[in-house]
Amino acid sequence: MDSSKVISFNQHVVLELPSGNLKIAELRPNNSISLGKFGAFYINDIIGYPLGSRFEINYEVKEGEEGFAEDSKEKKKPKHMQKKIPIGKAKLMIETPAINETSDDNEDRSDSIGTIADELEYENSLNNKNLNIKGNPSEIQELSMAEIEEMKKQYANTNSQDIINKIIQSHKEFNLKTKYSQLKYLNRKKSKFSKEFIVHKMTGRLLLNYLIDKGDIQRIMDMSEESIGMILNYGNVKSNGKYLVIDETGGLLVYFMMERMFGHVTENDMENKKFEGEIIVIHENEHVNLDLLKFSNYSEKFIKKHIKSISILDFFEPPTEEEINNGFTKLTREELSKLSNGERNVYQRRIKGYYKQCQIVELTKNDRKYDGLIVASTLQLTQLIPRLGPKIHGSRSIICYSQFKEILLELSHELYSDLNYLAPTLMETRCRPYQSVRGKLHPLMTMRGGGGYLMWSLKVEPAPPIPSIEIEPKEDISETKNEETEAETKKQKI
Amino acid sequence: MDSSKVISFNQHVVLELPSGNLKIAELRPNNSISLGKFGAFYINDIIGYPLGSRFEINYEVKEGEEGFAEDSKEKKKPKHMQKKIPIGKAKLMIETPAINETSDDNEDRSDSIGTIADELEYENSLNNKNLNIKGNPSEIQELSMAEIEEMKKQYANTNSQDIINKIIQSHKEFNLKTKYSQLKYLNRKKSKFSKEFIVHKMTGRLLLNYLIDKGDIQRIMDMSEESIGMILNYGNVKSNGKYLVIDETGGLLVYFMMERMFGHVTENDMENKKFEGEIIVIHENEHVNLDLLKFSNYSEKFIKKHIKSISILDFFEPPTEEEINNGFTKLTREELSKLSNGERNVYQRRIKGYYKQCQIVELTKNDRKYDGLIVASTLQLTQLIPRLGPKIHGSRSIICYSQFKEILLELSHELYSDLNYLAPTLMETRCRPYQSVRGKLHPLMTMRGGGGYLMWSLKVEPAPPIPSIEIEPKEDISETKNEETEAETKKQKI
Amino acid sequence: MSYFGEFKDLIQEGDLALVWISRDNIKPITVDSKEFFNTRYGSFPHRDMIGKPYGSQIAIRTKGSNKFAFIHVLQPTPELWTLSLPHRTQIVYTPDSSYIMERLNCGPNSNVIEAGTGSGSFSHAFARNVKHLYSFEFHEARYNQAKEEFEKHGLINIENNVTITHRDVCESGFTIKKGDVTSNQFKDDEEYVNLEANAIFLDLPAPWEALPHLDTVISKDESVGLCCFSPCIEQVDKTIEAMEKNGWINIQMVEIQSKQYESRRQMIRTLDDALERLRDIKSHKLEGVARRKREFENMINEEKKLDTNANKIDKKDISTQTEKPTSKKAQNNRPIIAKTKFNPFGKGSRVREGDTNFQWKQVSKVETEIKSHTSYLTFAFKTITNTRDEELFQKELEFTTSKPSSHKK
Amino acid sequence: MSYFGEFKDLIQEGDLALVWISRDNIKPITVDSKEFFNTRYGSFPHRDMIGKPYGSQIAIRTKGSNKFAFIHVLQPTPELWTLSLPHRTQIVYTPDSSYIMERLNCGPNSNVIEAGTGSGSFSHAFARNVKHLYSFEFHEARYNQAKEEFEKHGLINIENNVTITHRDVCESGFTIKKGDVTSNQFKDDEEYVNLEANAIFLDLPAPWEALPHLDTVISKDESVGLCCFSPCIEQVDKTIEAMEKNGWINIQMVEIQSKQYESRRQMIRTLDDALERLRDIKSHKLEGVARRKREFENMINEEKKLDTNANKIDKKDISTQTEKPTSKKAQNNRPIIAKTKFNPFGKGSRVREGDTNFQWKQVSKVETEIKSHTSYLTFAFKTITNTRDEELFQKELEFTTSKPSSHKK
Repeated sequence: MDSSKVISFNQHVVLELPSGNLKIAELRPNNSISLGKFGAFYINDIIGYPLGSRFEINYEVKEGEEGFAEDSKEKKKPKHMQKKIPIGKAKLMIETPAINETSDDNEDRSDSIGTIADELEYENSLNNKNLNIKGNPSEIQELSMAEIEEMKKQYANTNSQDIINKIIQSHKEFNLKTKYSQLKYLNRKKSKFSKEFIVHKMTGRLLLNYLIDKGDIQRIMDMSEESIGMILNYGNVKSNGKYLVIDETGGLLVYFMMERMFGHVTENDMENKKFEGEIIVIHENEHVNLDLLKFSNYSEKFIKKHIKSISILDFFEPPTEEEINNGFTKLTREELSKLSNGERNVYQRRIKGYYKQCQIVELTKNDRKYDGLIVASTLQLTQLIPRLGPKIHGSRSIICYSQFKEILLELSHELYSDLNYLAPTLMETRCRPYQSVRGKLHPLMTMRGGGGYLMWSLKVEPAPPIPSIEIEPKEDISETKNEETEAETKKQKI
Repeated sequence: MDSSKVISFNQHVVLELPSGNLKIAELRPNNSISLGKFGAFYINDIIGYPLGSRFEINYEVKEGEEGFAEDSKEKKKPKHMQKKIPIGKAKLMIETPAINETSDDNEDRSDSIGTIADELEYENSLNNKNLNIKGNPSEIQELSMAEIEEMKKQYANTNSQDIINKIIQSHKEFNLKTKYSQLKYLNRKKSKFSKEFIVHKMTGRLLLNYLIDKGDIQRIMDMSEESIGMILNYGNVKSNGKYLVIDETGGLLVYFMMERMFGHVTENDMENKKFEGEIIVIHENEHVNLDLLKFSNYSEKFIKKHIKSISILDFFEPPTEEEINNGFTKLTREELSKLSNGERNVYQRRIKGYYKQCQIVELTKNDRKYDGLIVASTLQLTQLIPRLGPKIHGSRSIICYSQFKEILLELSHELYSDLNYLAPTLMETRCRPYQSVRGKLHPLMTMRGGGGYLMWSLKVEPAPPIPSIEIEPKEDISETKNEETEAETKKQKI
Repeated sequence: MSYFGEFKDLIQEGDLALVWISRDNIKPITVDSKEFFNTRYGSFPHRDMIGKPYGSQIAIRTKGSNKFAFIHVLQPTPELWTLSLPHRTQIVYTPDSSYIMERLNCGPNSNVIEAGTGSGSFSHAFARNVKHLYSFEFHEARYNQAKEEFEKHGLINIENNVTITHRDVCESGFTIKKGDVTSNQFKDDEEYVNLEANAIFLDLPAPWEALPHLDTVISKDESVGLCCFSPCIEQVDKTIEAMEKNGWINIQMVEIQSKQYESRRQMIRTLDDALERLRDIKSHKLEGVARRKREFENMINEEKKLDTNANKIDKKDISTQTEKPTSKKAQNNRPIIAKTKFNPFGKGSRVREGDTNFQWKQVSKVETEIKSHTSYLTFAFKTITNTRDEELFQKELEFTTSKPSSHKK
Repeated sequence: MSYFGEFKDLIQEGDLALVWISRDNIKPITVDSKEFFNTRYGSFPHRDMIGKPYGSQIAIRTKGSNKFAFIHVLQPTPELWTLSLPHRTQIVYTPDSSYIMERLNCGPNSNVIEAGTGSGSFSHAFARNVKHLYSFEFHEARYNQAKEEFEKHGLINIENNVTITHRDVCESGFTIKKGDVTSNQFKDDEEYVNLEANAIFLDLPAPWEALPHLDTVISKDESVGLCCFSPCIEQVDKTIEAMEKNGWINIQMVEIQSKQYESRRQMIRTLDDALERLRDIKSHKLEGVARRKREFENMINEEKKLDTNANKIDKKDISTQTEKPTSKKAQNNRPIIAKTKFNPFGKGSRVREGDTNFQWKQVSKVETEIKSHTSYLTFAFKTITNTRDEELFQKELEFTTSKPSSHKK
């Protein structure tokens, strides 16, 4: 099976729940996955279908065949108190394109257009004119919350359409809504009772959305997908590059880079394909934090081969080869064999340290220049970037991400007065999603505000100082950046 | 005639030319106005029609009745070299809603939708597939530029539709264009040869657009109409307010305020209506610059009554009443009669100065507080606003405009740490115009980038210091801004 | 004057005031010396407010503790009123309403039609600035609610420049007649209201149904502005179609996109400090490593002493002579590394933004959730009259030319 | 490797390079030691570039003067190439193209269809990152131009991951057969190309006409992504209709709005300085006024000496005793006021932004003209296969469970 295309064992996938929430799961054979209130299913049922397929959990199983899954939310409770989720059979659904899911709930005022909703057969009104506006929703909804909760408890054995029908019957004013309002209402209810889920391929985009869902947006520096897309393109990220990277997003940025550079890599690929690219991650703490790579489908071996990490201290003040060799003695096979297990562990750690040190020397060699500098860091960039710049080859991209424009503004002023950097450019990009329903097209009423800013520049090599004759470059040759024109260049045309 | 509704004598109006450019004119009786290459017309012809009417200049006049107007662009040339513009008869056009004018020229790729253009009877193609893309436009357009220039010279006696027809006949590939392209092409050509113009009522909006057209955007601090709208509303500008204003736009902001406060004021109104509002303009130079008010239709008398100006020096360090009285001696009628003309002029200047000084004393009296502070200034706001604040009454608005967000960010930090200001809020508003043509709806491809930023806050009176007991406000009462919570308040929830 | 119209200095009994608890929590009160304003931090007696200037901060001791709570008492404005409305209400927010008012040139000469009234937020802004506002609401409950509110706020009864009418304008147009459900007080001989509207704002699901009714109520002899407020693009399309059909010109649709920014600070963390911190950690670690290494090598050496092959290792011992091994089983005896001292960024502790022990850079952050779309605004203009009164023109011409100069200058 | 594919260190003979003159002026050259790159400031010999590292700044003495002119020689990237294109060309700019590539998850596993090729700007970005790009262009002249360019850039012949075909895809679909006008080199036994596309980008006026042709060329056993690029909203509507009809799901339309900012400085002008400046002006003026006043009063006094009524004025004279009137006709003898000295903001002279004699605050300014709209992007996805190979599944299950653990941990 091609794990880049079909749902495969031991793969990380992203599950999209009826609520729209995302969940990351590893598909271990013969195991089950619980989706909490939406039910649970056996992993084996979904293997082999294309990634991106939609399934419904079906509880019409024969007696004696039911299983129960543990709900991760219940784990903190004592064992006997934990609610077990019954496991149903996951059945592939053939998609019938229904109403789009990217709608929001905030525009009753547009209710009387109604060009959709042919599938609805409930009575409806042309507009919401007679809807009770003052009333508490619970007054209109005749089913009490308790009753609905009761239904929910039983839902494992109930068809979700039944519940929805029941709710509609008990909604006093349902028939007063417009068709579109009805459809919306149904979709909302459906998302609460449906047992459908989608199995998505793990991608950077979904990992990002998963983190946003979880409220981890600060952890990833408020980065948006569109900003990352710009980083990858302006950073000229491609499969054969060697990039210097600072990634304070816990590996999100590195993961996006890996997707772009290597795509989906199977075990087979690793043996048969040639992968050249390298990402050298510089970090300001003792240890690099690329935690999010644990969700990736890259093997540890592959990651180790292509992602190398080095602390800023080691990067700027690397040990000499001599120091390293002085600090470590390789034992002979004979010596090794005499060590106790404990001693051998100690030695293993030390030899690992030694190789790490050698790698540092290799990565920081004076003549080693990188194919791009990609920085998402909260360190002061005006000091950081000019110190990293000399490690970047001429004509290669420097791209810095920051949550705040002011940080990059300062940086662009700094780089503008430095002849080693060409045309620092401050950029912002925002993706504005639409409610993409025919007849009801409009931008979503609300969206996430952040997404960050970018500074892009090119590393260049200034011309050598010019022999002792009078220098007076014309002002209108832009970008010449000579001392004489300093005042002029400060007014930056970007 | 109601000069707020119909085109009236001695009124300033804004003329919209076929090119879309704007021109401000004063309608003096029996005079003519030249629109340069678009022709010239007699003012009397347009008087009495509703403001907003469209006219066409008609040159089919009887022999001997032609006149000629001077072209303002030609004024620098010696008299005998000046090209005179023949004056035609301006005739009201009854509007037939044609293709909208707010389109741009940059989307051939959408050419094959074509749901409009029923009025076009030229042959056309479904898409622009066979259009020569490499070719120079002049190769396709068979008429040479010289020929077109020649036609233009003669145009005064030619019907503009004739010219356009001629151009179409000579456009080799016109029939290969889609209907929509054809229509666009015609509109473009029409705007060059048409002799139509619209007479608009003078409004702040048009004055602003006129200045933008002229490239005077820096003079008005890059302000946009939508930012000004926010200033007026958040500034709570209404007819009975007394506002403290700094206006570095040369009077544009004050003019907008006057429109909002007073509307259109006729001589009649001044006698019969009560106008209370006042705008006190503080300026940093010796003399106030409200030059743009010269285009307004407010009389000098009215302006003098409602707009008062005072320099920052006089505002912050006003003379005492004693100083003023000491500095000036009123002459008796008898003494006056003995003065020579020259002496009387000197005395008149001095008495004017004296009243000005008295006004300063009046405007800066300690107990005089204003109903709002509206500032569009490039002075450092962090120093300026806290010094002006004490002159503003509690619960009244402070609204500052700046071309740059960073300036207002600094200010909002400053005000946030000052208990006299509530909830400083940093805002941006942008109007995004659409090509508003049915079947071809989309935002304009390009628009002006600027428009500025706003900081809004309310002047408040902090509670008096609390008696000597322990003060420890809860962190979650936001906006309390006590010293104890300073660190907390610095993280501003805006 | 209404509570919105007049600039009041002092808080007085009977005033409508707004209490500012926080940005998201603004509440209207009617000042009553016997009343209290209750919050979860305690009760603020109205009598503490009375007589103080508007804008005053009021402090009380919080319930059951010696802490203090604060509110501000503000005079209502249309913008503050809009902020005080619950978010689920259909509100025309200030960036839209202020642009519409500006573009329709609203001022003391404006007679405005607004349909529908909705939450009434925009009505307040219109009422502040225009000659007369005619507001129409087709939903009966909303009509009653808005009418009551306008009366309470003094817009109908005191300022007297607002009329609200219960009406489906799409069906029945805009003419207000005797007998209609309206706030208008007809005089005895008055049969209908002469609107003479010159600015129209339609916030309706199907404005194209209302458009044909406008001609009879708009001002005849001037240019009249119209703005339709529609969330969906398909509505815009239908609106433009109807505008063209009904003779409206200069049609342009725009969107207003506004943002608010938070004023924030980001800690300035220099590379030099970060490096120094790592050096500090390293030196502490090296101590430990050196110790472990000595232990390990001593252990090896001990075993090697039994061996003949000792030379090779000796040279490594130079750097590790000073300390004695503390234990033979080094791997079980990892020395405790002393806490590092250099901590320029306050790692490990929760540093509050702006903490003066650190350096900060002022930054702005767009609000977490932005209103990315409110509605599309479609503007159009119309002039019904297209003739001039030649007699009046001649009179005017004679009058003007007979005067030595105009009233201007 | 192509000139875009390889990271080159040194500028070499025959290279395709980009010469950066200014942000708006970037020109491609083929390095040829006998050639010169001509600008209005002078000619830069290619031989000055050869052997230098990419990114080098090259200086020449300008024509007829002792001044210098500079250019930078850069290695082409798709983004720089896009910047170098004339603006009138139909270009998919990087904010759009980078988002589309990201959202369609473009990488070494991607087989991409692009229709039409247009200026080829997006093709270069695709070619950099994907397994294979199949580009279709219906306009013959553009096809030839693009093909030539792709060959020159090494995308077709060296990298060999781009195929361009002259085709109206709306009419004839996407299958590339022997005999078609295409850059594809068919092998002897090859009749048609198996596209197996899993990412599709349609920049066509009527994408709905092309949609039905996709099923036969897209990858069957995986989820395939599609993006349609349309300037008008009505096209989006028709596109969504066609997508739904053709079984595409998860339809979402988005807009990309991007901005560039200029880094600028605004002078810090304090109120205190402004006040001091006015005080300075005032004191100069007062000198003049005092002088004029003395003159005037002396004049009056002279006349008053002839009068009896002198008392009233005497007391005013205290402050004006020191100087003598210089002339009787004061009004004709206005003293010349000395130029003021305190000029903290450089008024009257042209101060260059950033002039170190003044203080400045860093500010950002959005570009004067922004690209407020490029096109709407409508995304959709489709999976054709909806079964699994049960046999393969069983084999996989056995294989996986027989292994002690997977390749991952």
